[in-house]
Amino acid sequence: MAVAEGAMARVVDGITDRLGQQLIEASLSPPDTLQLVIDPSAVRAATEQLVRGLGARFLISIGVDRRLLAGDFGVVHLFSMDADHLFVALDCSAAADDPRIDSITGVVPGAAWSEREFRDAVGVEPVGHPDPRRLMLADDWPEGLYPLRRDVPYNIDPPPAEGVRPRFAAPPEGASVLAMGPFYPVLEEPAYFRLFVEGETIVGCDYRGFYNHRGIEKLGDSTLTYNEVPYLAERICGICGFIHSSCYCQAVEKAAGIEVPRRARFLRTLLLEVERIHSHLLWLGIAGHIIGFDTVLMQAWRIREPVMWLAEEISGNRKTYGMNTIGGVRRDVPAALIPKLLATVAEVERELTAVRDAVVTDTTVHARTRNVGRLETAWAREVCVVGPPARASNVAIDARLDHPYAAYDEIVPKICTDEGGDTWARVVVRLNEAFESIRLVRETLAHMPDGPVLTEVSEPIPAGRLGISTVEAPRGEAVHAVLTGEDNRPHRWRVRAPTYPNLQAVPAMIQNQMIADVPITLGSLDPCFSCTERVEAVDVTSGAIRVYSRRELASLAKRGGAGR
Amino acid sequence: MLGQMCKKAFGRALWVYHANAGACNGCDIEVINVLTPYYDAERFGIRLVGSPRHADALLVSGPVTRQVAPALQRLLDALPRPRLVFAIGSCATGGGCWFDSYAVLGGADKVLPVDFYIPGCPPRPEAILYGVAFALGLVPKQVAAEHFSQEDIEQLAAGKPMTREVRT
Amino acid sequence: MAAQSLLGWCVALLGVGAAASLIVSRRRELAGWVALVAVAIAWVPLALLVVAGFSRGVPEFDVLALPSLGARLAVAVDPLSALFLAVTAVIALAAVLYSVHYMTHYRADGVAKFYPVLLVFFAATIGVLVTQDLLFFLVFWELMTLTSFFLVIFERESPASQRAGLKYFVITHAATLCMLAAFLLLWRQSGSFHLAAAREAMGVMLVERPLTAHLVLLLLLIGFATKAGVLPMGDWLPDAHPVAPSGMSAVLSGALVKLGIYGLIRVFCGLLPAASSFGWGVVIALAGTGSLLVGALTALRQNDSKRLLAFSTIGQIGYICLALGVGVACLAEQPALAVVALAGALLHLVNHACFKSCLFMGAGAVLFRTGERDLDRLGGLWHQMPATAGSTTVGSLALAGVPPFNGFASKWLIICSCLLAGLQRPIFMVLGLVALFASLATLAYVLKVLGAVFFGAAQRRFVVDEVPVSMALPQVALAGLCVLLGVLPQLPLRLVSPAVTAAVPGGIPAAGDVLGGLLGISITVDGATVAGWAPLLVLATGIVLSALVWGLQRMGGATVREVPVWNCGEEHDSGIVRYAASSFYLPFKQAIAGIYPRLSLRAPRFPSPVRRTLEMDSWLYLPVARLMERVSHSTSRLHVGVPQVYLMWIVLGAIIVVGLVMVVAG
Amino acid sequence: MSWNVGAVVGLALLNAALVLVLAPLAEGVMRKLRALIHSRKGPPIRQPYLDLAKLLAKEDLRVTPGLFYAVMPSLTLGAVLVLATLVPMGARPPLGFAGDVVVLLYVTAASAVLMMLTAFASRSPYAFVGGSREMMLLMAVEPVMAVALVTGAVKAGSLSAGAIMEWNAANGPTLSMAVAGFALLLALQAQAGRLPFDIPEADQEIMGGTFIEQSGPRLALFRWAMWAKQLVVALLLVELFVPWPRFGLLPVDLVLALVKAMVVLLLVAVIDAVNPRLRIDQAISYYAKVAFSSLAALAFAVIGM
Amino acid sequence: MFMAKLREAVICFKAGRVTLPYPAAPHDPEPGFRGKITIDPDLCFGCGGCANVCPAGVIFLHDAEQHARILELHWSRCTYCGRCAEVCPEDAIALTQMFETATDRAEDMVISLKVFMGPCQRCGRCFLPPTVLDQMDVAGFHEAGGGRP
Repeated sequence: MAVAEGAMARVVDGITDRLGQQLIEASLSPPDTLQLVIDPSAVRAATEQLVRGLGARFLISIGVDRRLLAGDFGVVHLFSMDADHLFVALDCSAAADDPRIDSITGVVPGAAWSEREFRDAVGVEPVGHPDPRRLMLADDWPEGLYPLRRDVPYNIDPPPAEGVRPRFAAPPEGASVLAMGPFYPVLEEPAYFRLFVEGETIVGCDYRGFYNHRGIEKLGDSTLTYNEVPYLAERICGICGFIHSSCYCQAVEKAAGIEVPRRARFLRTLLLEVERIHSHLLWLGIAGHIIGFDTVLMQAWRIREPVMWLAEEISGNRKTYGMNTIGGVRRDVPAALIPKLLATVAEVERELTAVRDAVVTDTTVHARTRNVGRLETAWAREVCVVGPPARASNVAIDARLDHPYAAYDEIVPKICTDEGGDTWARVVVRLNEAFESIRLVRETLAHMPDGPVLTEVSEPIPAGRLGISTVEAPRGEAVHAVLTGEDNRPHRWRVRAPTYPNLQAVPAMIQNQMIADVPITLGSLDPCFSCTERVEAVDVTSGAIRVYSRRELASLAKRGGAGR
Repeated sequence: MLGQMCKKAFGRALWVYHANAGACNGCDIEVINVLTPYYDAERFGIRLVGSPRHADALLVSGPVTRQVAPALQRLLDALPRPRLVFAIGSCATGGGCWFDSYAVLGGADKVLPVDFYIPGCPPRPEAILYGVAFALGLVPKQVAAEHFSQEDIEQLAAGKPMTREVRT
Repeated sequence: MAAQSLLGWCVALLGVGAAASLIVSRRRELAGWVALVAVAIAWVPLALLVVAGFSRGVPEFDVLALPSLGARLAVAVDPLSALFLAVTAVIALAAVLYSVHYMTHYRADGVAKFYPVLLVFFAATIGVLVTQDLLFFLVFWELMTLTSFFLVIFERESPASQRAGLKYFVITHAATLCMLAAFLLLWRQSGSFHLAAAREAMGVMLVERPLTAHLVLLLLLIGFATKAGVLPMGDWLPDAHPVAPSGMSAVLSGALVKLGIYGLIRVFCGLLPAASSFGWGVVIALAGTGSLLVGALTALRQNDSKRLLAFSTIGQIGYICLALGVGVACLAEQPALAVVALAGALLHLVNHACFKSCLFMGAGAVLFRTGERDLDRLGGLWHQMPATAGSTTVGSLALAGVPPFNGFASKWLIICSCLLAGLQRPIFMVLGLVALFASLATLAYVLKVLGAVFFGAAQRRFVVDEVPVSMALPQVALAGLCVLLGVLPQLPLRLVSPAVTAAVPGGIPAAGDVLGGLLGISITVDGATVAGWAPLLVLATGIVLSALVWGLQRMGGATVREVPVWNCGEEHDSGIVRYAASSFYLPFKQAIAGIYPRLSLRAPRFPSPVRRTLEMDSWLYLPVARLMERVSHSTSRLHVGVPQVYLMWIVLGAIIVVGLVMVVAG
Repeated sequence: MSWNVGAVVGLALLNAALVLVLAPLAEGVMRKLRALIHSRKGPPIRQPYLDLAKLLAKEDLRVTPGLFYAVMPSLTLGAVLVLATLVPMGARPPLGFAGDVVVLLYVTAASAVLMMLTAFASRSPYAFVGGSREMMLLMAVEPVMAVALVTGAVKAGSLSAGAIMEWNAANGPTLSMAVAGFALLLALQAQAGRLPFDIPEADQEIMGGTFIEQSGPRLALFRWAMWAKQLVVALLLVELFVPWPRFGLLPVDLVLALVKAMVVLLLVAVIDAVNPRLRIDQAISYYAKVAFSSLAALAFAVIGM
Repeated sequence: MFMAKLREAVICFKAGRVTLPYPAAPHDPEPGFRGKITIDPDLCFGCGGCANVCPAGVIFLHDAEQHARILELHWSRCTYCGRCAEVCPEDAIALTQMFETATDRAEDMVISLKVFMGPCQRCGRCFLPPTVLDQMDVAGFHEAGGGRP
C-alpha cells in the first residue's frame, strides 16, 4: 500500500517545527517506514511531538550495537501512525564509550520496559528512567556484560555473579507479600508477581518476569541465517507461532523489497485466521479454567480440536506450522482440503454460537468477570496496550487495518470493540473476533487466487536496511523489526510481542481487586510470557561492575559439540 | 500387604504438576490438551494439581533458562517421593533450538534427573499420552539409538547392502 | 471448725499476707511468694467453707450490726455463694502464682501497689459473696471496686492505663450509685437492708407500686450489668482489661465480672417473684444477645491480643446473660427449662473463668517474653513457647466451644435451652441462633489469635524461651481444667445444680431431674429426653476412630521428610510473606463493617440510631466524664487529684440520692 | 431411654465404616458424572480409592515438626467419622442420645477447625489465605445449616436428630421442612467444598490453599475427610428431610438412604460442573441471603406449616 | 441464569462422549505429518547440507579421519521443520510419520552415521542448495566441538 506523501510531509514538518536543526535527516525506508535521524538530546522533545502533537503510538525501542557499522550505539524508537498507515523510526545515536540517552518513559509510560531492556541488552543507559532495575537478564548474570553487543558470543556462559539478590519494591505498611510465581498453576509459564495484599485485597504489586528469556534475538542475529530464523520465530510462542514467523518474513521481505506471490499472501491470511480461531477458543477454555469453570475448558477445547487436526493436515504440525519462508510459504493447501476446511469452520461456528448464547446470559460468569480488572481507555492508550485488551477498552487499533499485510488489503476485517474495559468486555471482544475470523476464513477461501506460493530469492539482501512489520496476533499486535546485516543474517532483529505492552498495564488493573480476581485479570490479557521474554533475564543489585575483555568473553562461551 | 497395594497404586493415579521452564507455550498447551475430552488423560487417573506437594510427576517443558533453573530445583525438592520427571518437547529433552544460547542451560536433564523423555515440537497430545502410557508400562518403547556405518565403499559401489548396526 | 472462724481465718490470713507483702515489697519476687503463701494458706479455710456451703449450707450468722440503719453484717454461704467462692479461690491462687514472675518485668512500678491491693481485693470479694445484707454488700462492693481500680491503674507512667482507670472508675461508680439508690428504695419499703426483707419488700412493691418496683429492678440491672460488662454499660471493660497486669486481667475476667452476674442472679432469681419475671428475663436475654454478638464481632477486628480477649469477655458474659435471661423468663412457665438455662449460665461462668484466665495468662506470657501485644507483629512462637502455646490452644478451643472442651458443654446447654424455650416463645429461638452464629465468630477470632501468634512467621525474629514454671504451671493447670470439665461436665454440674436450686428461693425442679444422663448431660422435659451430650462417649468414639485412621495413615509405610515451605519456587524472607493478623477474614469484616461504629460504613448500613447506640463513649462515658470534669473544675480547690476525693463526691451524691428517694417514696 | 451397648457400638461402627468405605465411591461416581458433562470418558469409578492408596504410600513432607501437626489429619477424619455416628442412617443415629443436632453442628465445625489449624500450622501464606477463607465460609454456611436443623427441631419438638427423622417419616412432607431441606441442600454445596464454593482450596488461585503443604498420607486423609463429610451431610439431608418411604427394616432403609444421598450428591456434582468459582465476598453475601431466606422455614414451622 | 445453565447442559450432552480410544487404538496422523527424523544410510554421501540449514543445530559432522565422516543427529531437540529433508540432494534424510518417540534414556534420541567419503567426490555430484539464500551459506560445515559457526 502506498504511503500518502502528505502524511509523511506532515510528520516531517511537525518534527522540524519542534526540533529545528536537531532533526538531522529524514528519509523513507520503503514501503512505509519514515526514518528520522535526530540529535540524541532532542529525543524527548521529538517523542513528545510525535505522541502528543501528531498522535503517534509508541511501539518499541530497539537498542542496537552499531560500533562495527557506524562506531556508535543506536537507539531506535518505533512509532506507528495508525491512521496514516505509517511507521516512524526515531533514530538516535549513543556514544560508544559512554552510551547513554534520555529516557522517554516520562512521556510514554509504555516505553518503560523497552528502555530497561536495551539497558540490559546493549548497555545504553536510559537517563532519568523512573525504575532502572534489571529487566531481562537472570539474577545471577554478571553486571556489565551485555549479551546483545556484537562482540559477546551468543553462547556465552559467564560464571554466576555472587551475592546478587533481586531488588523488589517494599510492601506498604500492614500489607503482606503473596508470591504468585514463578511456578503458579494458572500462569502456565514462569513469571513472578509479587502481590502486596491486605486480607484478600491487592494493594500493590511488583513484577519479576523474563524467566522465559531464551536469547532468541541474539541467536537470530548471530548464528542463524535469514531462512533459519522463521523457525526460531515460530517458537517465540507456541500458540501464535505462525504470526511471529509471518511477521519476521514480512519484515525481511519489506527490507529486501521481495514481492510475495498473491496466493502465498492469501495462504498466510488463511493460516493466520485459523490460528486466531484456535487461539481464541483456547483462551476461552483457559479463562474458564481460571475461574474454576472446567466445563468451559473442556467444551471450548473440544470445539477447538478439529481446528488443530486441520492445521496438522495443512501444515504437518498442529502448532508450529513451519510454513513460512522468506518470499512465501513452503507448502500449498491442496484443493481437496478446502471443503473439509469449510465444514470444520462451519461446525466451529455452530458450536461457538451455542457457547456464546449460553455464556452471555450466565450470571455466575458475569459475577466473576464484570467490573474485574478494569482498564480505562486513557490508561490503555498511555501504556500502549494492544489487541483485544485495547479494543475492549474502546481503543480501536488493529494491525490488520492499520498496516495491512498479507491479504488484508483485500479481505478487510471488521474491528470488534467494546466500551466496558473489564474482563467481561474482553470475553465479548474475543468471542466476536472468533466469529469474524470464521468469516474471514470463508472469504479468503472464496477469493483464493491461483499461482505460485514462493518467490525465489535470487540476489543477496543488502545490509543496513530497516524492515518493520506488524501482525495482529490473537493477543494483539506483534512487531518485528529487522535491520539487515552481512553474512546472510540480520544485524539486529527486534521482536515486540503483544503481551509486552499489555503486561505493563497489569498493576493498574489489579489494584484494589481481590486475590481471586488476579488470575482471571491476568488471564484476560491472554499473556504469553515466552513471547514477551524472548531476549534476555530483572532487578539486580551488585557490587563491582566487571568489564570483560574480548578474550575473556570468548573463553566464557559454552563448549559446543555433540557431547552436550 | 496393604502397604504393597498402596505402592502398586502409584501408576494408576498419577497426579502431575506442570512446570514450564522457559517453553514457548506450545508444549504447555498440548499438556492441557491431553486432559481435554478427545484425549482425556483422567482415564488413567492423571490429574493436574495446583501444588507440587500433591504431585507424583513433574512435567517439565521448555529449555531450562538461567533464571528459572534455581526455582526448578526447588520445585523438584518440593515433590514427595516416589516421583517421576517427564521432559516434554524438544526443548526439555535436548534444549531445542536454543540449547547453546547464553540464557539457556540446556535440556531439563541439565538440572533435574529426568526419567522419561517425550520429544516433539510440540509433541502431539497422542505422543504425550503415549509417553505417559510408556512410563506406566502400558506400551512398548519404539525408539532406540541408531548407529549406522557405511563399512566399505566398494561394497556400496557394487550395490550390495551395507552393514547396518543398530545398538539399543 | 465453725463457719464463722473459717471466714475469720480466711480474711485474717489475706490481711496478714497483704501486710507482709507490703513489708517485703522492695524485693519483687519475695513479695510475690509471700502473697502466694498467704493465699495458699487462706485456701484451706476457704475450701472448707466452700465444702460446707455445698454440703449443707452455712446458716446465716451476724458479725456486726447497725440497728439504727436496720443493717447488720449477716453472713451466710449457700451453694450459689459457694460456687462463686470456689471460682474466685481457684482463679486467685492461679493468678498470684502467675504474677510472682510476671510482675518482675515492670521496672517502673513497685509491687507494693500490687500484692497488698490484690489480697485486699480478694478479701473484699469474699465479703461480697457471703454478705446477706445489702448495705454491707455495698460496702464490700465498693471496696472491691476501689482495689480493682488501683490494680487497673498499676502502670503509673502509662497514659492509656490512667485513662482506662478513670473510665472504669467513673462508670462503675455510676453503677454503684444506681445500686445504692435501688437498695435505698427497698430499704424505704422494708426498713431493713437484709436480703430476705428486700425479697418481701419487692413482692409487696410489685403489687402496690409496680412503677417503683420496676425502677428498682432497672437500677439494679444497670448496676450489676455494668460490673458484669454487659453492653452498653460494660464499655469500661475493653479499656481496663488490656492495661492491667496480666495476672490481674485474668482475675478481672475470671472473677470480678462474674460478681456482676452473681448480683443479677441474686436480684432476678432471688428478689423477683417468678410470676412477674418473664419481661425482665427477655430484657436480660436481649442485653445478653446484644452483648455476645457485638462482643464477638468486635473481638474479630481487634489486633491487640489482650483487647481482643477483653471483647471476648464481653461476648462470653453475653452468653451467660442470655442464659440467665432465658432462665428468668422461663421460671414461671417452663421451670424445667429454667433449670437448664440457669445451669447453663452458671456452668458457662465456671468454664469461662477457667479458659479466659488461661488465655489472659497466655497473652501475658507472650507479652512477658516478646514485649508485644500487637498480633500483626507476633508469630511463629509454637515451638519456642510450647506450654503457653498448648494451653492457649486448649483455652482458645474451649472459648470457641469446640467439643469436647468445657466451653462446649455450657454453650450447648445455653443454646439448647434457647432453642427449647423457643418452641414456646419463638424469640428465644432467634436468640439461640444468634448465639450459635456468635460462637462461629468466636471461633474465627480465636483461630486468628492462634494463627497469628503461634503459627506463621514473625515480622521480626523472636528468639525467646518458654516462660518460667511458675507462669506456665497456672496456664497448664487451667487448660487441664478446661479439658477435664469439658470431658466430665457432670462434675461441675454437681456443683452448679445446688447453686441453681439455691438461687431460686421460690422452688424449682431439682436439676438432677432435668439434667440427667449417665455418661453426660441429657435434657429431659416432661418425661421426654429432647437433647443429649455425652462428651466421654463421643470423645471415646473419636479417639478410637482417629486411632484407626492413624493406622490407615501409617498403612502405606510413608516416610517423613522435613522441607521448607513451598513459595512458588522463589525464596522469600519469612517476615515478608507472613499473613498479617489484620488480614484475617477481611472480606467478612468488610461485609459486616456496617455494625462497627467507628468504621467508614459500607453496605449494608445499619440504621444510624443503632450505630449511635453502640458508640458508647459518646453518649455514655464522655458526658459523664465531662460532667465530672466540670464539677471538679468548679470545685478545683477541693480537687487534689486523688481518687478518694471522687469517693467523697460519691458519698455526697449518695446522701443526695437518699434525700431524693425520701421525697419520691414519700 | 433403653439402649443396648452392643447395638450402639455395632451401629456406630457400621455408620463410621460405611462412610469411610463408601465416601470414595460416591466421589468416584460424581467424577464420572462430571466427566460426562465434560463430554469425556472420565476416570474409572474406583479411581478415588486408587488415589487414596497411592497417596498413603507417598512420602510425607512436613514443614512443621511435632506431634500436634502429625496427628491433625487423623483427628480431622476421626471427627468426620464421629459426625457419621451422630447422623441417622437407616435407623436412629447410634450415638444420637450422646449428641443432638446442636452437637452435630459443632462437630461439623470441629472438623473444619482441625483443617484450619493444620493450614495455619503449615505456615504457608497461601494456607493462611485458605484457612481464613474456610473460616469465613463456615461463618456464612453454618447458620444456614443451623436454621434448617432447628426447623426440624421445632417440628419434632426435640433436638435429637433421630426424633426429627422419625417425626418427619411419620408426618409426611410439610412446607417448612421442604424449605429447610432446600436450604440444607444449598449449604451442602459449601460443606462438601464443591464449586462454586471450593474457595478455600481454589487450585487456580491459591494452589490448594488449606492443603497446599499437605502431601502423601496427610493429603489422603484430608481428601478422605472431605469426601466423607460430603456423604455424611448428604445423608443427614436425606434422612432428616426426605425420610420417606420407611420400611423399618435397617438394611432396606440404609440402602435407600444411601441411594438417596447419592442422588443428592449427583445434584451437587452437576452444580459443581456448571458453575465458576465465586469470590469469597460473593459467597458470603450469597449465603447471607440464603440464611435470611431460610428463616422463612423457621417461620413456617412456628406457625405450623 | 437457569436458561444459561440449561443451554450449557445442552452443549455438554449434545456432544456426547468424544474421547478417542488412543492408546488402545491407533490414532495416526494424516499424511504430511512431520514426525521423527530418519536417515537412509545407503543414500547419504555426507555433504552436510542438512547440518547447515538446521535451525536447531541438531546435526553435527565430525571428520573422524580422512575418509570417514560421522554425522550425528541429536533429534531430541529436533524442531521437525523438515528443512534437512528439503535440502538433501539424495533424499537420504526424511521425516517419518512416527510420533510415538517417548523414551526413558537420552541416548535413545541419537542417530549416528559413519559415512565413507569417496576419494573423488563421487563424480561431481555436488549438492546444490535450492535457494540463493542457502547457497550463500555453504561456506563451512558445523564443526565438531565448535557448535554453530
